[in-house]
Amino acid sequence: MYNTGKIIAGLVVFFILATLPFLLNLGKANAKIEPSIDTPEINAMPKKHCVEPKAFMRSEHMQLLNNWRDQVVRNGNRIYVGSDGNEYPISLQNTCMKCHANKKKFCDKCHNYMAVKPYCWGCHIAPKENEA
Amino acid sequence: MKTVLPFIAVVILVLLPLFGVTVAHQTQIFFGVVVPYTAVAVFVFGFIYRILQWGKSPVPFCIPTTCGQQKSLPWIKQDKLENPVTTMQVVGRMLLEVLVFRSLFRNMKTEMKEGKAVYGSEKLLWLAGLAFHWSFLFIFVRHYRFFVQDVPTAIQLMEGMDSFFQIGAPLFYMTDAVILGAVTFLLVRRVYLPQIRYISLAADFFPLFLILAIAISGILMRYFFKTHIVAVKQLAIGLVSLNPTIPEGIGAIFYVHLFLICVLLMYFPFSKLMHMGGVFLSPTRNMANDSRIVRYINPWNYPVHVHTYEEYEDDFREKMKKAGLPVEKE
Amino acid sequence: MATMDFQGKSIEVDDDGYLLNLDDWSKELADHLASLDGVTLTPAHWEVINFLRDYYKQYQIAPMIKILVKEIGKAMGPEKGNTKYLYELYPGGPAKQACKYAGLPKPTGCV
Amino acid sequence: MAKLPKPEELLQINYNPPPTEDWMDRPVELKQGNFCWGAKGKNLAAVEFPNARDWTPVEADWKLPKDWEGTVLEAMADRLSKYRSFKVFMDICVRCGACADKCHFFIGGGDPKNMPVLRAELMRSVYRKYFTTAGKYLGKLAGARELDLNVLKEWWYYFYQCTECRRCSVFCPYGIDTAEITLMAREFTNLLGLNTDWISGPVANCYMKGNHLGLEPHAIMNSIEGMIDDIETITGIRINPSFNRKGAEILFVTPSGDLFADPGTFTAMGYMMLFHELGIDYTWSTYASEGGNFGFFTSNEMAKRLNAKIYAEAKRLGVKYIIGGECGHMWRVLNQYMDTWNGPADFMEVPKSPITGTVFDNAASTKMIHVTEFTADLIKNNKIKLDPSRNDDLVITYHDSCNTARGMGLLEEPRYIINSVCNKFHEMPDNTIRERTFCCGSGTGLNASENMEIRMRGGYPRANAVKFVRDKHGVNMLANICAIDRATLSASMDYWVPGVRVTGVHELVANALIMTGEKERETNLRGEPLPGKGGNE
Repeated sequence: MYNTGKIIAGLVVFFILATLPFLLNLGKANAKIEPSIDTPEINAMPKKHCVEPKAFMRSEHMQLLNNWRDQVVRNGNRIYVGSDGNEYPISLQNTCMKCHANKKKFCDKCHNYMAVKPYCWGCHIAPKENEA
Repeated sequence: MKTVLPFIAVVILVLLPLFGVTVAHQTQIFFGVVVPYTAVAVFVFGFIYRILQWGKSPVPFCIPTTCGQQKSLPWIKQDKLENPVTTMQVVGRMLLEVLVFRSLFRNMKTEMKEGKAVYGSEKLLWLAGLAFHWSFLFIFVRHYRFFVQDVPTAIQLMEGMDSFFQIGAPLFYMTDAVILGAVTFLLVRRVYLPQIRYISLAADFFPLFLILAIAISGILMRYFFKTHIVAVKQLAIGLVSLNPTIPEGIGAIFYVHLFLICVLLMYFPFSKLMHMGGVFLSPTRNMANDSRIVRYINPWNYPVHVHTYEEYEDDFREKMKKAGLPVEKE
Repeated sequence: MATMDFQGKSIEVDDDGYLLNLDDWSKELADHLASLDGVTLTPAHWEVINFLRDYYKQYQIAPMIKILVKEIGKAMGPEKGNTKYLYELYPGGPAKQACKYAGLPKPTGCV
Repeated sequence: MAKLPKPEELLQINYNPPPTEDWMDRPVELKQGNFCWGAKGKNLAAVEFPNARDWTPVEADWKLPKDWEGTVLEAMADRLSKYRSFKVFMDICVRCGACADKCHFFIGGGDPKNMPVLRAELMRSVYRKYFTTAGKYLGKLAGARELDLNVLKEWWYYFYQCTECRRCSVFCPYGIDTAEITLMAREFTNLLGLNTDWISGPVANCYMKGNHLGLEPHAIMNSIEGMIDDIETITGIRINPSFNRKGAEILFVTPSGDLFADPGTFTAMGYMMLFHELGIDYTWSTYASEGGNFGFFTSNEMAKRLNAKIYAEAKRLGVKYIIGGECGHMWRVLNQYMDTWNGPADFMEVPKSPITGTVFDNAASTKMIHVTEFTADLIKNNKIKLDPSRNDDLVITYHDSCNTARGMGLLEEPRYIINSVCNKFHEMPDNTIRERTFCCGSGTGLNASENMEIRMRGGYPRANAVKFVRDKHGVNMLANICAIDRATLSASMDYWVPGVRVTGVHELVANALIMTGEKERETNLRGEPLPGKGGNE
């Protein structure tokens, strides 16, 4: 016997599972994701720069932060020397978030998009933002 | 030969996109759009085609391999999962088979010791097989975060589980280590064990090398040669919403990873990897042992030439009468 | 198929040396077949061979040892009606060896 | 005939194939003692088989028909379209190797082509060449090869070295059953007249005379009369079974080995004594006088042709249902094929025990039950009187037949009976019984005498397990429910485990059975003094 019904049913399930990403995105536009650097602190900078170049920060910031934590917590070292030779205090709240005071429009933008949940805010207090 | 050639093939498959996107930027369209669409189409329709091809052949007889007590007298306990008679019991048996590799769990090792055969426990193949398939599935599902804009909680939970130990940044996935370990074991086993090496074909090494290369490229990308991950998701979403774009800033390593996956997808329907679909069609596992309870129908059953009783009696009538046997015709 | 030359005639035998055609058999051929195994047929051997041929004529099959033992015992007396006696006569097994000399096909036993 | 080496010589086994060899480069070598003689032309002609002629496997010329390759490939395409099992099993093997050391021939011989996976690859390689694109173009690299005379000889040699026991299929993660592939290989070889004498002879016999042994009606009567005499000597009771009797309630069908070869005959005596004691209304048939089916070792069509007799005779005699005797492959066929081939058996009724009233719903459609199902039900309902101490000289172990274990699941019924009729029973190790049972080594028509080496090799794993319980518990009797087992395990026990004998379950039942009006028994069915009767304690 052929089990036609069961095979067709199985194939329908397979088809749905295999093309699920397409089905889930039917008719949805590809959202543009651009973290905002529009904060008073950054706007006030004569030459906009972070502790490291933008491309490096984009892909390596998690490692840098991880490293910073270890430096402070384990080694008591509170100074970071950037690749440009400048010294920066190692501090999430006083260095990073001083400029990037807009967590929702900066950090969360990509993190939410990528479904990444950094555990920074498990210990640190998230900045109180004035504007939503 | 059967080991080296597949290895060389995979190396070439790695180099193709690597040089492609590095040397000529325009090939990104090819590797990022054309190949993925082709691969998905080949995979989905190839898979369906193969299943339909198998389905075209009927199952003429009810031939389950029974691995436990049959259903007979009411006071004898039937082994419902190993010798099913109802559809639900068959489903149970199949679930055990597909989800936990029940049959492979029975595996054991035969050795000659002190002049006699002894059977030792051998669960490594089962364990490695299970680890490989489950981590592959886990990793596959985890990748859905690239394909849906609002990632469902379930996927996030899975990811949380996978990176439960919160080692390093980005968080280390356990399944990455498991799949590398399992595939390596399966590969080493094929090279090292004489029996397995003897039976192996190039077609057994190729998928292992390919999957290993996929896993390694993925791991390199996540932990070492990082790429612009948001752009990657933009590309992915573009593909699945049928509105492909090639965002800036995606490294060659991504195209290597993607291309190898595409090759795997295209290779899948035409290879032994179809065991994924085939296991559901295996008559020794997916049938109920009920052929004495309900008549099983063979669609091509045809009349055959038999030696009838009448012919038999004609041959032996005198001898039968002499021996006192009743006959139809005197 | 193998053949065997005997008295200027070519006789068809199977792979184990059993005659393919019962009609090719003769007493001389039996003696010859036995001599190939280094056996000289005595009247005691012939009792068994004759019984086998009679049984085969009637039933188209060689008897099982149990029947052979019983029938030989009936015909020749109880002291000969045992397996031991038959094996002494035919060390290669009464079924196999005696059937060969009797020109019967190789016995099948259980199938 | 090749001389059979001593057991110690046979056990010089290396399970590791040559490290650098490619199996396709190893030419087939037909080793004496490992194959059966070729089929005789007259037996093939008797069942209208093609290319009927006498041939000799060791000769270079196999007298094959013209374009035999075309014949095989055409048949292959045909079977691929008819058997999903064949098609799927050609495609999905991943060569994980779980089956490799599960085959009794590999365990007892070490020939790498007896690893089930490789046996199947012998066929798959040809399949790939002619039925897959990769195989067509990549050839050997894709594991493909052309069908030529060497390949055909290899097929013949190794597929007549597979007993279709299905043990590999138990361990395969996809349930790939080498038996399905062997069945096909045998279909193909039979299209070229390449069967063995030991299979085609019984097939021709069964077709023309009703049973494998070629017992003509009066020979059956003669044989059974001998048994009846023996029963009378032992019990003082004269029983009177009937043959070809119309209107009987039950038709009884057993393998013909039980009618004509020790120790099967003792099992047959056992059935008759039990049925007599119960007074049930049953008949034997001389036309359907074979439960086994050597056609199943030939081709699907031949199997169906031989099997057709059972229902035809049940219909002619007007019986209500059928009881089948102790046999292995017979029950694979009865359980999984008979109703499909030759049913529906709607002229009969659902089997109902005339003694206990138990209705056998599990045979609602085939109308055929196994005699151990019938007897286990009797014992459970206390319908027969038993004295197990009569079997006290026996220390028993039980061998599951491949087919009743893996093609049916008849595991507890015989054990229940044995434990009811005997006091001393010990199981063999778990890895060697029930669904993991080892073949006797001589199934599927391999029980000839010219292939003793391969039979003993194949029988080794079973014997090895018997030896374990013989040494541990003093086991001296191997019980089973298969006619081929009874014949071939006797030989394999003599070779590997001297001192252990072989019995059918119903011989044990009849020894323990207290019959109404019997005299005090002095001997068992074999004519040996009962325990306590001959001072042989």
